[in-house]
Amino acid sequence: MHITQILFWSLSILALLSAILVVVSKNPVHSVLWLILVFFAISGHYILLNAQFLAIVNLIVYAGAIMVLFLFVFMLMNLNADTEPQKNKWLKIAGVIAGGSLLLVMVAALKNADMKNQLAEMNTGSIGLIHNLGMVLFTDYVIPFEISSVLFLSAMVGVVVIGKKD
Amino acid sequence: MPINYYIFLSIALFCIGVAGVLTRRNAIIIFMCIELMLNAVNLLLVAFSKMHQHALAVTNPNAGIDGQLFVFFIMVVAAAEVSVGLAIIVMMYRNTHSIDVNFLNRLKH
Amino acid sequence: MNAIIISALWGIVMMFSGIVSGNKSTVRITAIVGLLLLLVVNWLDMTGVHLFNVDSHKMLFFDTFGLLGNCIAFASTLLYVLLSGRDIEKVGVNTAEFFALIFFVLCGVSLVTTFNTLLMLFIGIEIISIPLYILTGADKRNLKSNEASLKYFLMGSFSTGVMLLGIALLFGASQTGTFFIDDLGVGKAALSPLFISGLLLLLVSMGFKVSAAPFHFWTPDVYDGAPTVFTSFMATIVKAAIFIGFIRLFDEAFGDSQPKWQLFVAILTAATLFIGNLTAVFQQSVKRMLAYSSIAQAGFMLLALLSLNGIAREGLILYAAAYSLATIGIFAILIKMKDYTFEGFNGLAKHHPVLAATCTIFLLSLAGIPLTAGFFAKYYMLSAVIATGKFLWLVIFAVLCAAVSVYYYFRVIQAMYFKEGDAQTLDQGPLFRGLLVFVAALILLLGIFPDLLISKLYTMIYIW
Amino acid sequence: MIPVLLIVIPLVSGLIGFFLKNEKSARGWSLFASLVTLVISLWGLSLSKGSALLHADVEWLPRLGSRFAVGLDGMGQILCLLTAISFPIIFIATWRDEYKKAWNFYALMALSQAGLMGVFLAMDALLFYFFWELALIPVYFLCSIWGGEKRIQATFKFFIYTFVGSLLMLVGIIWLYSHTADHSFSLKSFYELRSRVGSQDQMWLFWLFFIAFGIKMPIWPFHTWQPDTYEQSPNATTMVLSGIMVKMGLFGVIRWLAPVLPVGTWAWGDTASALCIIGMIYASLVAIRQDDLKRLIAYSSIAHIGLMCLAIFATTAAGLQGVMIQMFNHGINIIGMWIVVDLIERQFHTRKISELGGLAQKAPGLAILLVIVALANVALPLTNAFVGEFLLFSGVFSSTATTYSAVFTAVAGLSIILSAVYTLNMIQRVFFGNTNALTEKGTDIRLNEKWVLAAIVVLILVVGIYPKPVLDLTKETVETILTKMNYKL
Amino acid sequence: MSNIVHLVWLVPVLPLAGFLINGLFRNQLSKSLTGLVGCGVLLAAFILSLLMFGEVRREGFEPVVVSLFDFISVGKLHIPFAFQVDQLSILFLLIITGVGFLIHMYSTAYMHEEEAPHYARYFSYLNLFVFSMLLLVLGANYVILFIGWEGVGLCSYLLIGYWFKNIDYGNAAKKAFIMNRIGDLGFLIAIFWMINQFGSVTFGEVFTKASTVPVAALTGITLLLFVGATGKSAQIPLYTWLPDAMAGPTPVSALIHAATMVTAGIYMIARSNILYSLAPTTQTVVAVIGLATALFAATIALRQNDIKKVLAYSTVSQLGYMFLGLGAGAYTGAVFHVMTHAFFKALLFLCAGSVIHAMGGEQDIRKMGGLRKHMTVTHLTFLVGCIAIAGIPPFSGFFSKDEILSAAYGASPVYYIIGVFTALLTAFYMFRLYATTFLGHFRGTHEQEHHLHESPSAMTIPLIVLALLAATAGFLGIPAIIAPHAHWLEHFLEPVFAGSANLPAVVAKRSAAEQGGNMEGMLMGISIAAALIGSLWAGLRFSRKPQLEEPTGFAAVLANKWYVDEIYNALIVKPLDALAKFFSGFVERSVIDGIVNGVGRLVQYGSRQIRLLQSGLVGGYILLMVIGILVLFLVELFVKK
Repeated sequence: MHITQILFWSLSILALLSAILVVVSKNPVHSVLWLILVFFAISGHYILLNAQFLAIVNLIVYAGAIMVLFLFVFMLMNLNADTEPQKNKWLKIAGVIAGGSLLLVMVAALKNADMKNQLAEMNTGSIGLIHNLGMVLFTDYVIPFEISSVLFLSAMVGVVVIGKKD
Repeated sequence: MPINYYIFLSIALFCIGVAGVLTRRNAIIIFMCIELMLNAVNLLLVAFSKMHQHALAVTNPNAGIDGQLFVFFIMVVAAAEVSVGLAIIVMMYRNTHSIDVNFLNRLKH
Repeated sequence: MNAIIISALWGIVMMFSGIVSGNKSTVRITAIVGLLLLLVVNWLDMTGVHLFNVDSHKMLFFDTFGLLGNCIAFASTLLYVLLSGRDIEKVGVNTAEFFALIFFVLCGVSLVTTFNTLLMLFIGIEIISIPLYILTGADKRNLKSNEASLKYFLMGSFSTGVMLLGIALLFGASQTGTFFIDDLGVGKAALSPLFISGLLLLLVSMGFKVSAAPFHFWTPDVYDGAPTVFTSFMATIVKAAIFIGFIRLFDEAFGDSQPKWQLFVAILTAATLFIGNLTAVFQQSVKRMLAYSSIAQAGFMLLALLSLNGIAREGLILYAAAYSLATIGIFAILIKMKDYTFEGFNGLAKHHPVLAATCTIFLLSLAGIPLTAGFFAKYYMLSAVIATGKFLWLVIFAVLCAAVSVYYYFRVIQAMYFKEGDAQTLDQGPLFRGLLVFVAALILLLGIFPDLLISKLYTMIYIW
Repeated sequence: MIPVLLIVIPLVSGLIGFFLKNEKSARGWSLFASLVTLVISLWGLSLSKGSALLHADVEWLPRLGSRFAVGLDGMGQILCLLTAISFPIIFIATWRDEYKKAWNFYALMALSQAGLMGVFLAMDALLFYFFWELALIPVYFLCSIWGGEKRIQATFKFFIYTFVGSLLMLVGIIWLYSHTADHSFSLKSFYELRSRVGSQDQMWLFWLFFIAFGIKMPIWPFHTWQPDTYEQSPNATTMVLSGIMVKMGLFGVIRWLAPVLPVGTWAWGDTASALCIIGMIYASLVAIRQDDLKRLIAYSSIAHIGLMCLAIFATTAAGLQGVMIQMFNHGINIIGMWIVVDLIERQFHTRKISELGGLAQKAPGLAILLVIVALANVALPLTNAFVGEFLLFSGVFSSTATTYSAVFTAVAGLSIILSAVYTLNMIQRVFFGNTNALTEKGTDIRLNEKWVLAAIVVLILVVGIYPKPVLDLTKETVETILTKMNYKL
Repeated sequence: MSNIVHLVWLVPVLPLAGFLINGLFRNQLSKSLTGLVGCGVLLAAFILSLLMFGEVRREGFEPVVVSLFDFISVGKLHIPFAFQVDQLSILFLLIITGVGFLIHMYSTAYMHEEEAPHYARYFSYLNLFVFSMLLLVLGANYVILFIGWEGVGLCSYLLIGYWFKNIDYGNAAKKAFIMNRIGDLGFLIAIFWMINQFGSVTFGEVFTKASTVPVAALTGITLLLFVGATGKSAQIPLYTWLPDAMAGPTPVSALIHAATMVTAGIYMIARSNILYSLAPTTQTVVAVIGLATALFAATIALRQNDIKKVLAYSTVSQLGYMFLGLGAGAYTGAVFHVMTHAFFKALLFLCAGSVIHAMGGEQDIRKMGGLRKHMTVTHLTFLVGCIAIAGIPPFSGFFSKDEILSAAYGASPVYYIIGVFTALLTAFYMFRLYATTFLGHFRGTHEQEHHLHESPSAMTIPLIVLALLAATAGFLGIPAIIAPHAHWLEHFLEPVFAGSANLPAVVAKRSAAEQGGNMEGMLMGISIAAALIGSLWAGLRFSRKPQLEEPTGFAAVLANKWYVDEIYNALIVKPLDALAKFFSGFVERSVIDGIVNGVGRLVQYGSRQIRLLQSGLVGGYILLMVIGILVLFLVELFVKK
């Protein structure tokens, strides 16, 4: 068993477990932390796939910025475990069943994809490197790049409109 | 690594996210679960990009790079969404002192 | 390209217009000017005059279908601002920002109507959605508004997730690892289960945006909870634009594999028509009834998606125009009503004959009675499906649903004309009434000579 | 030229009428306009069949292959004449009825006239559908605004009912259109369809159309909207509805169904005929039990329409000829009946037969005129209806389209007896016997009413004694329709 | 002089003019003027007919068809509005206009109490009736005949209901009209069948083509025609309206329900004699029905106490005789009996009228008696009438009835025996009537007796004229056995019935009858005997002790007309009414309309249920969305496309 495989499996299991814990843990702060763990696992996968840039960005943006934002909000509202009233359990069960069966169905739909031979090349290849990404981003992808500024702008305006007292 | 593994892994993550959305009532947790779903997708995209690169490396060195760039844009959008989303949740919290999605239930039928 | 850039820029202009002058009407005037400008530049685009020559690397593709969609979107926005501009000011203090957001939405609209890769579609839809979350919650003190925006946001981002998964799967399926919609389904790609799964997920998420059952649940609550002015905006311009994107996507990307997905669209259509019309019957508030009716109308527009042919494309443009005109008109009147329930309309004809008459025309158009644009809109949808030679059951079902729709549309007419009562309205100026009459006349004109709009389309669309 | 005028004059006069804001002038204006229309249609009659003035064909929707094509053939002539005659009669007869916001009332009446004219004149399927709806909308408003206390529900039921029908018809029209050789809605290309559309398709297409027309006529069991609507709507509108509007259904079958889908018509002929006959007997029996004059006449009308529809499916010259003339006669007669009802209601404020009686002593003039109209209603010889029903029945009897022609004739014939029963009952209980407290202070009718009724009576007798001109008018149409109907795949 | 025949259209037009004048100016005209117009037009018509008769009676006269205009012409079918003048129609013309004139004249006096407008209404109706009756007999094709046919029905409706304030009269009128309608339906269908068979309804064409069509069709057509006849001429099963029709003024009963209208059926069948002779089955049916009616009505007449009712039933019975004659092929005899019957029955009714007039509206014979002292003319003329109808030679009734009976014997002895028995009954009840009314002593109230008087001359003159006719008309048809070739009528009508007379079957039958020629004397004797027995027995018995007590047992059954009306009520009217009630009450409201409204309610109910999906909970919404996705995927996985 090759080292990368070991890493792959361990990371996958880590990701899944902590993802489940995100969902089940009573205390919201805990689930934030579990989520961060998920992000780390995923970043690990990125590194395995030799997509260093994304791995870093993932950590900075998600684990760093976004999750901190979440935590701030929690602090702001100082919510603790028992603030969330329990959803009636039938709906809970229904949710779990729905999610599970969704998984089942999609797996069923995708299992017979003839991709046995298709490999995701591990820890080689250069496309994940910031240099290539930058080249493409600022040539072919310049339009979406610029346009997404509009997105941010609108988000900003929106947050201002909503957030500011009047 | 066979691509199927990644596919199933990310679908599994995605579905966990979905289950979370369905089972929790805390708006922020729900939102986090959605983020989880997005990350699952990101992982899948990266995996696919690598798969394409592997397949087409000979003809085009940059094959599959679009996938990773897409992930980049998803992160961008996610960030924007988070800011707006949290703003909305905070606004609601201001008015109701609750972030229970079922707390506000005036609009129905 | 013109439209995208100008709308983005003008959004910024609007932001600053608020700071430059506190006077709200100047803000509104600026917006109107901007919209006129948009219309002009978009028209220039159509006639081949590009103010900015930017190489979009095939990420955007400007065909007449999309640009015409823009035209309709901008024109109806203009009408919308003219009719309900003052009411936007009433919503909150940040008028300028609201207008700015509207312009950003228009930017997103012009992306969605002209995208050529899934990336652009995704960004466009997000640019449309995020401001809408805000506008829905614009009435900050109003809990209904809060609730609506929260629901809208959560479900919207959920559907975004679904959409992204779909895109990812499509990317995986594609042979060359691309997001360009016209290379997606080529070769073996179309056979892969990844492809069809991705397609389904895209169908779901787009269906969510156009509120197709069973992904419509956000619509009634959001339309009901949002400030009425913005409901009007969402229900008309945005919906129509996304529909154009919807058609574009399925036509370009999945046109060849139509037999694979036609059945699903048929199911969605039937469900949408059924739920939309049936649920609208029992509503007590006109606003909520209109929300459901917009679902029902979406069901009719889905018929165009079902049968992707020339008739469908023309029809969709006509439908978008007819539907937007009528709905904007009705909402403009609804905003002026003190009481949104059906009883609130009792005896409107006696006190405000003009409002009642125009409202009647709008309703008739929505119901698809001849002599109104709505008739030809529906006519096109039906004939598009019939031309495919399949799904006749769906056509019959659709007309039966249309008959049901008459039930709830005419409840308003009955209230206005046949019931006794004194309908309370806010004051409306002669200009407002004049505009209403103008819109009504427009609807009638399209209803008698749809060729004015269509024959142009015809020539254009078949070049494309 | 003339067809256009026939549509435009009522249309414009109606639109103007909305702004006349004064009862008297509105009434006068609409009467004047309707008289002008009458003159025009008479002019049309005077022209020879080939005349270019009788047709108009203008570019309308080139993209859809639909043109504004209108024309006066024999059937169009007779029905337009009926429409043109009826409206002045109605206006004069109801001259003294009071309406709030009368100008709107008269304007809407004029609009409905325009719609009816259009239906009878349209030579293009889409145009036909347009006018079909256009005729419906004004009537809907007329009934719902000026009708009786249960007007809203009754009229709404009527509207939805007919709307469903017309939507089905629309589907049918579009389907046929998409199968025309030249993608056109014109009557001509529709008539060429009968060879292009397979018998299987014709089978189901038939019902799309027949339900629409059957609801309009109405044919049993689609009839339940009718009595309620007649009962609830203002008398003037009831006259339009029953006198002219029901003819739209028959007209539709003759022009747009039977010749276009001959095979389907042939195949379903017996079923449809059975429905018609059930309807005749059923309606006649129900009519016997009615106490409200309006409902009684409504049901009798159902019976008569059933007979006409039956004769269409007989596909015989006599039968069709009979339908043509009978459409005209039935219109005239039933309007006469309504006028009488209107007079009674205006005097005694009731339509209950049980509350009336002995009017013959108080209003001999009215009694005599009513008796004549009623006799026409039971198709007594030398009244117009006799000619019609004679032809209808002989057509049905000699039909080769069905194997049961004799049975049909015999069973349908029973309605002749039943019609005598309820009509005589009505006459006797309303006009004969002794007066009661209510009718004690009755007076005879005024001059204008007397003259209107007299005019109707004269029409009845003239057509009844010398029907030749009317028959000749529709001869050609009948032959052409018949040849198309007898087409076999 | 042949142009006079071409003026035939004047004959109906005159009464029509009278109708219009009296009808339109009923409020302006004075009574005397009205009467003058009313009678004048008829007199003119009568004279005209006489002139034409003079033309027609000449040897070798060919029927003249005067076509006025094209009534209906569709495709191959042409129905001209045409009149036909031949021996048969001229004969009826004379009867109608002649008797009609007398009765009009009588009416001027009889209806004198009415005030002017109603008086005018009465005469206008009467004229209208004569007009339609003339159409009926003059029509050159079945459609014109039918027009008259329904026309007379209408007039009888109007005249029976003349006193419209009285609901019962109205009901009687309605009954008459509807029963006629039933018959008319048969007639109509027969016409359609003819159109189908012959492609024409003109007498000439139909009769010439008759022998070419299959017998079955002919039988059908003739039977249907006969159904029409049973309605109009009050035969079983449609006779019940006639007795009720006595509600109308007595002259009306005399004119319509005795002399003219009710004989329309006989005219029609005589007119289409060829068709009938070609359809032996139908002939049998006609004969049997006629005979049955004759006997049946006679039995009822035995126990009636209303003077007009007795006459009414005797009319029904006599009509039965005529149909028997037609059925036996004795068309001449039937027509002959129509004529004589027209005279004596009109006479009897008018006498009855004058009696009622004198008794101040009293019609029950038990309250009369001994009137002979008070009203001589009436008494004598009535007696003449009775003798005539009883069939006692040499009065007219004897000859016509005897001719029918001998023909009946030719057809089948059974007919003859029953016929004679009926003749006996006829004589019996007529003389019962006569005796109870005129003989014995008066049984009415005192002031009635004081009020008794002979009627004015305007009424007595017609009586006398008719009496003379009734007494002498018989000599137009003296049987061959008495004086060969003296049968003027047979000779006169020969051309009309030539067609059927020369049919092989008929010829054979006649020759057979010739064999039994010697029988004829005996038959005549028997019938005379029967008549004498009946009349004398009744006369002697009831002149001494009239039948005043309420009938019991079988007599009660007779008095109640065999309860036929009740049976009809129970079998037809009630069920129909119940059915109508069921339809209008239940089916219409609950079933059909119920379904229509049910759909509406279903939609509303569905709406109320479906909107519950909109729970307002985001979780629920997303759950449903996920389920939607699941469904799509499942379809993708499991539905094979």
